[in-house]
Amino acid sequence: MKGSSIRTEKISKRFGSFEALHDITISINKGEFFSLLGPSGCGKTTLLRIIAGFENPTAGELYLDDREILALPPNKRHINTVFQNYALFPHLSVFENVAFPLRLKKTGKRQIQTTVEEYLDLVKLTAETNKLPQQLSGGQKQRVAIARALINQPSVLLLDEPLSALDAKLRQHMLIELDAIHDKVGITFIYVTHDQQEAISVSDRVAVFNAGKIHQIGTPVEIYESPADGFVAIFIGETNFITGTVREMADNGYALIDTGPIGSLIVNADKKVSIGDTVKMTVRPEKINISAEDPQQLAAHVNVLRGSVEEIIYTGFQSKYFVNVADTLFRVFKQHINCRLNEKSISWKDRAFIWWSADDGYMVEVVHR
Amino acid sequence: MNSKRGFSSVVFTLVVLFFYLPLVILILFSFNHSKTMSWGGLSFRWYEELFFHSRTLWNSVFNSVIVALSSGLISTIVGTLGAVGISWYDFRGKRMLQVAGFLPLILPEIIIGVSLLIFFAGIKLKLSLFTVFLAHTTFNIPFVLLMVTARLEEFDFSIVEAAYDLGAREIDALLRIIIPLAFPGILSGFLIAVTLSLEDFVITFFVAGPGASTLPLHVYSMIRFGVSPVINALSVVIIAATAVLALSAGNVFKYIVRK
Amino acid sequence: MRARAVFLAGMLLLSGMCGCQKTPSKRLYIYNWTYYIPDDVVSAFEREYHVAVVYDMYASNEEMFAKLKAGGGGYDIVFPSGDYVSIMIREGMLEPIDKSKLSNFGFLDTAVLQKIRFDPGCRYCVPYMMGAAGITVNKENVADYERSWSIFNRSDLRGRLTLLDDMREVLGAALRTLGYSVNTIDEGQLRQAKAIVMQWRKNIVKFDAEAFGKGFAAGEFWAVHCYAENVFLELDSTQASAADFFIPREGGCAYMDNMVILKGAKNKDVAYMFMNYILDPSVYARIVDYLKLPSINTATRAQRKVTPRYDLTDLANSELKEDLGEHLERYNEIWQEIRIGR
Amino acid sequence: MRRNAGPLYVAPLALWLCCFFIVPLGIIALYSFMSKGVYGGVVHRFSFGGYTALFNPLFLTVTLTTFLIAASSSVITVLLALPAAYFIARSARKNLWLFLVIIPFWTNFLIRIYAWIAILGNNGFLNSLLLATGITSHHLQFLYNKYAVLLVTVYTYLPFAILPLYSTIEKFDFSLLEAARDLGATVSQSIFRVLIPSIRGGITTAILFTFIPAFGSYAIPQILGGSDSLMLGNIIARELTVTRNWPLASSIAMVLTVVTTFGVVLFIRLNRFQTVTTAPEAFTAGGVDGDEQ
Repeated sequence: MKGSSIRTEKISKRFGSFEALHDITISINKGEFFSLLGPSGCGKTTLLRIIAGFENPTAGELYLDDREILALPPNKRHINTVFQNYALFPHLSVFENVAFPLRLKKTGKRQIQTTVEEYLDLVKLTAETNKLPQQLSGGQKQRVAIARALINQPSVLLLDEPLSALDAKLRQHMLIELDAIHDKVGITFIYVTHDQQEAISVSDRVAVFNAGKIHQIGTPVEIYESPADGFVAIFIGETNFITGTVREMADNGYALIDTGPIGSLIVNADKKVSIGDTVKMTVRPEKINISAEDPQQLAAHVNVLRGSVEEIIYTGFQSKYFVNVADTLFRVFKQHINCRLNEKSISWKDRAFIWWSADDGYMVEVVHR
Repeated sequence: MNSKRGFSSVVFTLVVLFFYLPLVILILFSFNHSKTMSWGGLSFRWYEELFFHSRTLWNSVFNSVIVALSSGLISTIVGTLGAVGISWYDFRGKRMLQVAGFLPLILPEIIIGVSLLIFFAGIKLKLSLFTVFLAHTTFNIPFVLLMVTARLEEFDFSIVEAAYDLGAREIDALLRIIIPLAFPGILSGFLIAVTLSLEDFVITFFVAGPGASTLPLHVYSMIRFGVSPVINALSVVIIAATAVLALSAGNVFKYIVRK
Repeated sequence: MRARAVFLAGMLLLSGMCGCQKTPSKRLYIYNWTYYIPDDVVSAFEREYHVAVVYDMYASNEEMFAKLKAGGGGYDIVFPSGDYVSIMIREGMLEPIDKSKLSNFGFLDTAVLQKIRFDPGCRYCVPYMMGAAGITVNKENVADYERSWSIFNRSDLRGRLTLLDDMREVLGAALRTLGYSVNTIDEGQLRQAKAIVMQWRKNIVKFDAEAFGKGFAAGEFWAVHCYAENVFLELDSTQASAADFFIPREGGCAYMDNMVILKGAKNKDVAYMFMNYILDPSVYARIVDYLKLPSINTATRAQRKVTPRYDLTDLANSELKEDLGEHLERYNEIWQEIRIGR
Repeated sequence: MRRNAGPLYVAPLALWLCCFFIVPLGIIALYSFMSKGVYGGVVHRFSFGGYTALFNPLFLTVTLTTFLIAASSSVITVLLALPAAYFIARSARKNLWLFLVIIPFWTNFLIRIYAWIAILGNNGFLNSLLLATGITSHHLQFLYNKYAVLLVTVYTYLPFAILPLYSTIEKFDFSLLEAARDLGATVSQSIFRVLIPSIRGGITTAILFTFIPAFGSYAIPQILGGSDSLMLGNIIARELTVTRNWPLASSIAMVLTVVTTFGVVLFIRLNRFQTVTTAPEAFTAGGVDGDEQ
């Protein structure tokens, strides 16, 4: 592994009375593709700037391979950054932009030539060598920024919302390439984004931020499938929330919740609860089934509800149903798969049944009695 | 829309005539043999006098050029560095500095002239070409500041951060990134400074010392006491020089406009 | 890039062109009234003594004094009128004159020297010229006129008259019209004088101590309160023959302008050389012939070729200005009121 | 962490401005409260003399004249500059026209004043023209009055009004005028209700660029003015260089400084108020609510 590990220890940052970061402790492994995910203004960029050396934290420590580096200026840390707006030098050609760090180090001419070519090749930009930044497309600028940040062979690469200026299609494409580059150079990537799709599709691990605090650190699967709290659940994709009181604890880790008009629901008791606690549970829309007829022959621990379809939105690869069950709106996503031929189609205002397995529901917040 | 274009083109034509009429008259009279403004036949005598018998005039041109170049240079350096600091950094008293840097632009220049004269008298600094240089640099700095700030504002500070990030020291960032980036602003600031300095009369009038007459001061004394229409010939030479410079420097101008 | 190179090359060429003049090692800084010494006299002095003369000009004693007081030092020789000589002596601005270095001092008319009350015995000054301001009239436009200050009362000449922008000269003219002394400090007399000037002010275009000559030459002004030489130097021969200069019969302020060496002057030796050169009868003759002014140099009177526009005898009714000390402030106030028109 | 290089960058600027701008202004402020010496200059004795003298009707008259000349010349200048700038901005050959406007102003300011003497003078171009065509039978006097001062002030500051107006008009989206016409506005309505409000900033700048220098004018009234066009600048210069009443010169300068600064601040405030009230609500919260994207 060429990369280094990064560890933050209780980093806090205040701007006047505003607390941008609160006691952030993260440990990022060597070579890891690590994402900082959160809405704008949550502090993730501030943390990145602290790691890069552009800001000083109010408190806390920062370790690069177990070495405290807060005192080092940005040019002395083996960390480079890909800026959100690329920050290409507009007066320098693509070649000179990439060669810039080498020129500072007074590297020999021949050496510069070969190294720059190598990195331009890595980002597939050999054809644009002599162009100026303003002659490039967004994606190409992005590649220059990456090549330039990599040419110093940093042990950590910071990427600050690198794809936010690109259109959706290009973003997908660049994401795949970023992943490929990460695999090729093998250093640690710290990736800041507000887009949960981006974060979960490329990262080894993700830290979800909000309002200067970390809500959850985990693999993409962990944060999607078992969000630590309501914020994470709702930030990582759409979801349904149902609140109720624990009525009884079932055997083998399930709980029965009384939700008032909706009725009793059974849910995976992944948090420690006892009878009488108020619980907020969540279930993702794509995990809910829907049909016009009462589903028969269901396995154990399945919740079945009955409601009326208020709205159907057709999005091509799936349809979104909004089902009203006792004045609570459920979102249900359904793929169009025509393998159940005899299934009756559902239309607007129809009565419908929705059901899901208790294992697909998670408790996100618990208020103990 | 059409009638508006018609009206505006008429006004514009009149404005251009208004601008050029005095210059045309000067050119005409510079070839007038007579000393007064009545026509006395074609003659080049005033040009002869200008080029061969006007030592003090050329001396003042020399003074003007020296002051313009030196104050242009110093104000460009001070103003550029200041603009970098003001646009991209935060520090105590920044607001105050911004105001102080802007104020000389809006104050009537006679105030600057008067205050500097009293100041120089107060610190017992003898008036000379040096005091003219100090005064010119003072009123030039805000213009350079303005031009360079405007240019820098087109860029994000992240460009400089990127330079630091890639291993640049402060001086590398300044020489390799900031100055090349701001160059169009710096150049136009310098050109404006030189032009203003060559042009200035009021402030120079107050702070010039013995033998420190600049071209505008000399022209002023020619208007007041001049015994010959050499001034006409001088005007034509200046107009011609300006036109030649302007045309040959067309690229520079375009470069500035484009920036 | 190319254009910028052209621009810079032009600049360099220009500075090179001016910079290559060879300058002699000795310098002399002179601050003098406008056109008070012909250029060729100065350049002859420069050639003869290998000196570079830096020559600046002023239009009034006040302007000169203010410039010196504001730090415009660095001059060696200045040409103040008598009243300013005494002010400058009092302010300690002058260097005593060592007459042993002025072999030509003896040519000065003793009758004139005796009139000097601002610096009896000429301890600090070397008299240069004596004369008075008067009126130049354009005879083509003004057919008949009295040789009197009353010409400024003529409303038919309204807009064609100028008075000097010099309070002592203008108030002096008014005071002499009333038969008072030009150095009066009597409030009543000054009020009467002010009333007269306010009357004149209605008819004049402006108070002008600078451009009246040019304006007269252009036909702009038909009768100007002036120093004769300033006007006539602007005129060509036909115009000059149509112009008439006179000192009004009532008299006015006479002046005695003097050469003085400023305290701390760096080029005293050259300054003495220059003053002595000016006092040389043949040189002085060239000056008074050029200016057409009366000579105060006895030896010159025989040598000069041009008759002056007026003689010292014409100054019989005129008085030399004296320093008024703190009473000058009253003149300033009155002058301010006149200038703004109240 | 990089240390803040800001103070380092601005140190020369701050030092220079402090030495040659702030301190001199401070000295003027100080002197305006002292008394005049017998032969001029200043003696260090506190006095309101400089200011009480200002309330003398004499100065009020001059201040009024100065204000009237400056205000009317800036109004005329802007009225001329608006259509001219509009023409340039709408023309296909902008650079040529701009160049044409700028070039005369690269010749010396005093020479341009002098040129006007050549035109307006007694034997000047205008008089010769009028006499030759028989419109008048004798020389008319155009110089040495406030109209001459006004004319040359307009001449001098016109480009300073055209350039800022040009740059704002050039940025104006002219389809807005069509939109206004489409919504039923007449040509003049669309210009006065859409174009003019949108280029307010340029108009403000143009007015400031002409009014301020005109208000502090010295050379133009000195050379072309008569006894009806004495301006504050001339009084200051006179008090400074002839009467040597430094406290008075200082107090006039202070008044000029305060009035100008106040005027500019007021103007900018008014203008900023306008831009704030018309600014769109730019702020929108991030989509955290899980609704359709």
